[in-house]
Amino acid sequence: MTSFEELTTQEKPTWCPGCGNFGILTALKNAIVELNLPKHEVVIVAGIGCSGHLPQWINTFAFHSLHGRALPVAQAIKLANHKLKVIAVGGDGDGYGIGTAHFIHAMRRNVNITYIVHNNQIYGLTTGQASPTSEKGFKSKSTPHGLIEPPVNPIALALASDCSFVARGFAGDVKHLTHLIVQGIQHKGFALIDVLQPCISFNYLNTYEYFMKRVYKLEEDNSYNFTNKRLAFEKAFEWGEKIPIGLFYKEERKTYEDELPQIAEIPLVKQNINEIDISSLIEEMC
Amino acid sequence: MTSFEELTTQEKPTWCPGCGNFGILTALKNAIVELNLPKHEVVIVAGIGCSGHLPQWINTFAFHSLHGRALPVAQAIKLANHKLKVIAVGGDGDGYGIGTAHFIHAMRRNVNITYIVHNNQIYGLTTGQASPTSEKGFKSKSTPHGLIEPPVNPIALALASDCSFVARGFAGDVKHLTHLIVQGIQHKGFALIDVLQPCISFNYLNTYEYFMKRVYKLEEDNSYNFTNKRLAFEKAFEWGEKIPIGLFYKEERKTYEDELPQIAEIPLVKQNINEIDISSLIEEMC
Amino acid sequence: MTEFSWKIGGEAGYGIMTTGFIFGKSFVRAGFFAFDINEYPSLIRGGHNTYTVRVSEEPIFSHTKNINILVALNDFAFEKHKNEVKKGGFIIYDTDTFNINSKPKDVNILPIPLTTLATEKGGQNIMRNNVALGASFALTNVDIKFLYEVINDVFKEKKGENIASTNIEAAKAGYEFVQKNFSNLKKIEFTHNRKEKRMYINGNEAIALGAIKAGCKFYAAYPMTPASSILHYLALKEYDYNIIVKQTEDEISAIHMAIGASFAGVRAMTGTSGGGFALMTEALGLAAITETPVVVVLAQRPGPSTGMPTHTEQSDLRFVLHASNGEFPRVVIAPGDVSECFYETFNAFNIAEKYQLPVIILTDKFLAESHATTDPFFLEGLKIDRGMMLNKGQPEAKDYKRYENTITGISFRALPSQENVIFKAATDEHNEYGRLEEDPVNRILQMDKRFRKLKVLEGEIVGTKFYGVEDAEITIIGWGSTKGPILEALKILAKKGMRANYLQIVYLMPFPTNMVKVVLEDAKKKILVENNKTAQLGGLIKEMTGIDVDYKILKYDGRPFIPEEIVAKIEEVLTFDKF
Amino acid sequence: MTEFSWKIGGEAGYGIMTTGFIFGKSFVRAGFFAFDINEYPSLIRGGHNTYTVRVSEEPIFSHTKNINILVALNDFAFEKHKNEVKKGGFIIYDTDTFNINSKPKDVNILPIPLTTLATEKGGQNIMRNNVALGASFALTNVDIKFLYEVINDVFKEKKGENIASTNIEAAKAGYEFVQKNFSNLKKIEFTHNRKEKRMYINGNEAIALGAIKAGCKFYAAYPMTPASSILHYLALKEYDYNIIVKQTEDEISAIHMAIGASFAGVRAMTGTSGGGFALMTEALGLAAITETPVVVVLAQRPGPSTGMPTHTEQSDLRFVLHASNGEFPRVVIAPGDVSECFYETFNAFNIAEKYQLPVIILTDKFLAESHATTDPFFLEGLKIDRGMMLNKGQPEAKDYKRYENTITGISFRALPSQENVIFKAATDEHNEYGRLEEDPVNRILQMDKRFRKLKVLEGEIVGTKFYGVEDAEITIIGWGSTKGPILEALKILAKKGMRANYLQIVYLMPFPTNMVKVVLEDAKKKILVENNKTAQLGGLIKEMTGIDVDYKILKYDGRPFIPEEIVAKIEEVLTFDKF
Ligand SMILES: Cc1ncc(C[n+]2csc(CCOP(=O)(O)OP(=O)(O)O)c2C)c(N)n1
Ligand SMILES: Cc1ncc(C[n+]2csc(CCOP(=O)(O)OP(=O)(O)O)c2C)c(N)n1
Ligand code: SF4
Ligand code: SF4
Ligand SMILES: [Mg+2]
Ligand SMILES: [Mg+2]
Repeated sequence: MTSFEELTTQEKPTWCPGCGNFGILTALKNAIVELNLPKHEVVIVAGIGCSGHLPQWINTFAFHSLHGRALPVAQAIKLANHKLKVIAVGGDGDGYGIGTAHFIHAMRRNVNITYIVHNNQIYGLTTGQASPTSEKGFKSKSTPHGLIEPPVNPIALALASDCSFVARGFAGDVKHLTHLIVQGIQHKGFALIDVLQPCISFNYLNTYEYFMKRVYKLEEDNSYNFTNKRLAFEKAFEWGEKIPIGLFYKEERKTYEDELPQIAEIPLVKQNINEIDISSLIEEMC
Repeated sequence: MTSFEELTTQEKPTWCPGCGNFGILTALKNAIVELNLPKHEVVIVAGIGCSGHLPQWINTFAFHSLHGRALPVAQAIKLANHKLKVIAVGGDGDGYGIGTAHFIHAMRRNVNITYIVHNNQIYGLTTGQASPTSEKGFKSKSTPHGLIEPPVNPIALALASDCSFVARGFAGDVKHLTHLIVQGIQHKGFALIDVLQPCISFNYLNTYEYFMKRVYKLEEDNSYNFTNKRLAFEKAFEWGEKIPIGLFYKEERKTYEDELPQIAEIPLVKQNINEIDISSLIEEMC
Repeated sequence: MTEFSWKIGGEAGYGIMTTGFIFGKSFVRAGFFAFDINEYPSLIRGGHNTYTVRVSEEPIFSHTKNINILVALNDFAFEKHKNEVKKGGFIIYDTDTFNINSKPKDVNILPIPLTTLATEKGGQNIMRNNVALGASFALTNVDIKFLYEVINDVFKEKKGENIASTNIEAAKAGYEFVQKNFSNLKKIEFTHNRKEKRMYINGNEAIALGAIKAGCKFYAAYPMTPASSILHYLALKEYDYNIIVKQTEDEISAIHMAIGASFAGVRAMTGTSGGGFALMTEALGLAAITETPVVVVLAQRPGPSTGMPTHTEQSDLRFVLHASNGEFPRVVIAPGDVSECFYETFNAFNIAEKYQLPVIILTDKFLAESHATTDPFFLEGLKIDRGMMLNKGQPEAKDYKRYENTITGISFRALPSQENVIFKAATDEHNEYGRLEEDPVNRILQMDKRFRKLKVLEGEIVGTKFYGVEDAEITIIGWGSTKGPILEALKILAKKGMRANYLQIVYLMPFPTNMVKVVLEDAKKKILVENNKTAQLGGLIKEMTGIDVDYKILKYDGRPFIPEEIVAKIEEVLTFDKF
Repeated sequence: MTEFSWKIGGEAGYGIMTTGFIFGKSFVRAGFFAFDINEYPSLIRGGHNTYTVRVSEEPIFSHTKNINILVALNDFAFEKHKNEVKKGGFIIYDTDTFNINSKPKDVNILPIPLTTLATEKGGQNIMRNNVALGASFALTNVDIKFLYEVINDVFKEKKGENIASTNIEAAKAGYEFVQKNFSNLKKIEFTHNRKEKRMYINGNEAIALGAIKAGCKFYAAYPMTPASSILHYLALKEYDYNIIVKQTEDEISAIHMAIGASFAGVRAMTGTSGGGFALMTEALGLAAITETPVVVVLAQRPGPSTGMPTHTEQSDLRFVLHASNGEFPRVVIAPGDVSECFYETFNAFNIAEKYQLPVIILTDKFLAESHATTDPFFLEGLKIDRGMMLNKGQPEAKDYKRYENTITGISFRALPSQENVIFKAATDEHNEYGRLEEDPVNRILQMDKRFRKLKVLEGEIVGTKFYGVEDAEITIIGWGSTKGPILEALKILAKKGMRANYLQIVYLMPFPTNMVKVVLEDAKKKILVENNKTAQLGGLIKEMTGIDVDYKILKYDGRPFIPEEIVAKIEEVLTFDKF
């Protein structure tokens, strides 16, 4: 049985006390415990940002990649050894800004990984510039006169990109978030979990209080049906007095790995590479 | 009066005879003529691909940029001199593949430019690899065993990204396409015109015949309303026996330039840069 | 000559940066010279931060080894830095936060309830930093009013009058506490006080000012330490100076936007650090082949990869010299101090437009973030030169060739919206009109044309600076931010009776081969100083001149050189040499 | 020794590439040696394409200046190439397409209704190429059956038996037409016919084969000329060899995928050209600091920027040596011919894993796309060496240090899913466990550890090859694809009685400084041959050894060297030298 304690590192997180990232870390650990995943079979791939520091403080394998590049690394790890549980984490700048292309294409590709975005609507680690999810008018170091463009909508983008599991959590509700991550990991395919994550140092708008007042759970809305993409798309634009969290959309479709006869029997990493016979290829060239 | 002839270059296009790009070039020239835009006030910015060769054969200013990078260049040209008409052109690989991040963020930014994507569902210039819009199962040089992932959906992505003008044309219907381009240029904001463009050399699936049989015009469907985003989203997924072309969605919102007091009076390029007085900044530093 | 160094240390996220800056600036206001250096980890809160300010009656160019006053905001800071304090120096610590067990010898300990003093008069905990400032000031004979003035300037703007005055109150409390309780301590006495107005500015601010003065109207960037504060500064001034400042989705977009704006006729710049520059490399070639001017600032930090994001290094020299596929002319300028940051940025825009090529300004975290004291920038000589802009009808517009093959390699530049000069800016090889052309003869013609520009430029610039005595035993060679520590090292060496001089290489491309040759061929002992592991300038000198330096002093631990360290290495080298 | 060169020219998009390949391969089947080179613009149809095949009884290493047989499919081809045909040579042209007005002297003109002959028997227009093949074959005494065999191989697989036999019919028609109508022409006579089995393969295919043999299980790439055919070839074989071949959204993703797969324990590669490599530069540093093996193929083309996408150049050498921010060890290998492409790719994977670092294979369009004749690759000696893979319990797994500071700099590598060895691969500077660490002492330790690997590697490789006589008047120095033309130039020089030799530099990093020094210090006249403008290898040699070459033969018009051109330049140089 995997325990919470064995996932906990000696080093303590260096995030600002009160940062929403703590909630995400706890939820992720909870989920791994709940699913009883052996810790050496979990790989966490991170981008760069405050969010990217997460894998340092959870006792699993980790690849800390470049800013915006967690997804290509994570997908390839999964393809190379699909017995692993691969979880990518990153920030909103990381995933929805510099990493946009990887984000969109990973979703349609449907490699079976889980992607947790620490969406604090700010660039945390670089000390407070606007992010792709910062709200219009938001004042920051890089937008002292107010941000001009409206934010990206990750949920809508996911729906437009054939993402097979689309959810939003809130770092202030660890229990609910844990459950979402559990479902995300269990889901066969690419699972996006966008997490509303208060940054107490640089985002004075989207605070705990801000979200406490607004979030409500989709699963508590009986009229909601997470298999209806059109409905999900409509919900994706709900952001104001009320902000939905929970599972927006889910569908079952083949994963990318499912369509690779190359690894139908043996994971790539287990295949013997000694003495590969290329004589027929040489023959073809003669 | 701008005439079709004065837009025509001495050099003839080197596209494969019969290529859908001819239709797009003609429609673009038609549109410029119809709008009577002085040719020296038009700048066409291209990416790299067969599509990217377009500006060579139309007598306007042009910046032939890098693969996937037409949009950042085009947006900046517009910001630097917003009196110009700026039109970006590129391929599906260019815009929806390597250029995805620019595509998504340009749309929400809403700089007043027109973006025409020559969507031939193939990498033309590199002689026939799968593109982000190639259909699932598509066989190409890079996917001899069939493409695994489903295509990106540019229309849905545009709707998810607050694009203020979202349309699809068909290179085989020049008149209709001309009208779309006219509307796109007239639109105040970012206008996406995705163009179904048969590639006769490498895409044997999505041919003229393929589209002739399938396309129908949204404007001929009385029940369709291009101000309804949800409806548009639904239409965006219609791709099979019937394929809609025309205006999917349009909304009026402020352009990025509208919110820049810096250029409210004089375009950036016209501002005098001699003798800029920085003494107060120096003072602040003392 | 009176001088001293002051260091404050504590946890990240508690305003140490502002506090340190205020301390330095107050002394500059008082007519002295200050230089500061900060050190912080890549974390927002927690972790250990320090800010060191050196103050002097005479011009100074860098920090130095030891400190005279330490302000320890926590236990860790006390333990870590207590031995750096010189004999007779002072340690101020917050008795509200921790107790000390042992103390270094010959140092004056000032236990002060910083937090209590800060909060007593209604201030917040964080204002204890101001108490410390006041207390520190009390250890000098400099008028405390300068401190109040600067505190007021800094806080009034950002947080309003009230906060400003509470902060001043806190400083006052610290000042008075020391006056009252430690009146017997021997203060640091300054003898004169010139009162000339001087700037206290860091490299990034100087670059931003240089860009504004040069008429930069478009700045696109993606945040990256240590370049981000250029973005912040310009964004703050965007309305005052009509600059469009755009934070983009990534660095690829940033440089392409700068290129686009420039193509449209606007002076444009982008800025980043090494990782972001990596993403810009492809576009450098685009600027080069389309002959679009663009200025790129690269503020270096230790690599490889994410490396040590908040530290310093000079390890991207070769990278910028060769970044991007293919061969094309570029200019690489490495300012060595804040005023060079200003003037060379101004020059960079002129060069970029006159020669229609990319210009890279190479700095590093040490230069970008350290404030130095300098005379107000002299603006008289600064003339905008936009190069060969095509005015209507000249040349015969009917046959306008954007990439005309001229003797200088420079062709007339037209802008969109100009009539009768429609052209294509092409990323592919092209003919003189900008039309795609793969013919071998045309290829050579256009390649040679582009490279000729660099030759012409070479004649126009002075790529090196020379400091120190002519007939020296030792010649130090360096580039970029090592300038400050080297100049300080020269002072120490002179005091020790050693004859030394210093060749600063400011333009790395085009490389000032002749000047370097002339100086180094005559030099007795050539000592290279670089903040990297592989002696990149050393390799470049060898490549360009065939000359080997005699010794290499290299540092690649993420920290800048300290003058005494350079001196010690030189002495080591000379001693070793005697055997 | 009998040899000849054959060239076919016509519009792009009409199968010239396949035709040329078939021609060469047929002669290889017949036991001869062939070498080919193609030239085409960056267009799909239209524009002018040529394909030149040189055939010989003896081993040959490149194309040569003149041609013996020209097949002109259109007017343009005729006019452009007619004067390249040697005295006594042949020109075949399609009388269905154009008429000729003037003809070169001393050349046999064969007007043939290629299109008619192709279509007569129910073939399509495009099959006239096969008619031309048959006709060309008829000008030699080689058995036409080899042609039929190869046509069959090529078309049967791709288009089915029917198409194959119609193509053969067309060839036959051409063959018979010449037999009948031009029986009086003196044929090209081969005297022997060894019949050894040899490969006809280009650089990209050789790299793909090397990778497959090395156990590469993951190839991620974004299409880019001239690297794309590696992607195509591997994709075709992905099921046969259980390789995951992934076309990605861009090059950034491609290299990160390769790194990810490798981290998980699978041998992985990516491939691109200069522009795509520019986008990969940031990730090189990531591979380096996380010590993840990765192999990157860069097939060069002329830059800057998009440049001339379908042509050749050697202008990215310095770029790959210094790409990415910061300093880290990397290996750069430049194979010079197809067999080196194969063996060095195999080596690249071993080196990448043994030393846990990025390895770059640097080729160019000329090498990537030209087929050469070579003995079947010898597979016996090829042993997979995965380096210090951690097997359970070794070292004491309880305290596993992924980045342990060892004497060699190489640390044991564990893979995800291994128990008790959980570690963090970190892009920031880190300690031996992979935890973020900014301490200066640790920094130096890890930097030195990483660089030590390169020192160890240096002892293991032989970075140069040496050809020609020992005691030569002339020493030619080159790298990469110039090898073929230089080897041919050596032959010509020898015939002319000149004593020349050739130093090929195969490993550019670590640079074989000692070997280069030894050879060049003794060399009488050092002549550098590079397919670029700025003599990048020349600069590198100067930097590493201090040695200046005596002459530089540089070519940067997008075309590879022709042996005769090198010889002519050398003669020029020697003549000039006498004065
Ligand atoms: C290529 C590159 N550009 C810029 C940076 C600097 N950088 C580090 S983290 C970051 C953004 C942080 O914001 P986000 O991704 O939202 O993460 P957060 O810190 O908010 O968790 C940036 C721009 C970088 N490391 N690499
Ligand atoms: C960075 C980079 N990668 C790859 C290429 C090679 N390349 C040129 S065009 C192209 C794709 C062409 O496809 P698309 O964008 O759909 O345009 P099309 O030719 O179909 O119009 C590619 C991959 C390049 N020029 N630059
Ligand atoms: S800066 Fe914000 S996101 Fe980063 S650790 Fe602090 S509170 Fe969290
Ligand atoms: S390859 Fe396709 S897209 Fe390109 S010019 Fe030919 S038909 Fe058009
Ligand atoms: Mg964030
Ligand atoms: Mg396409």
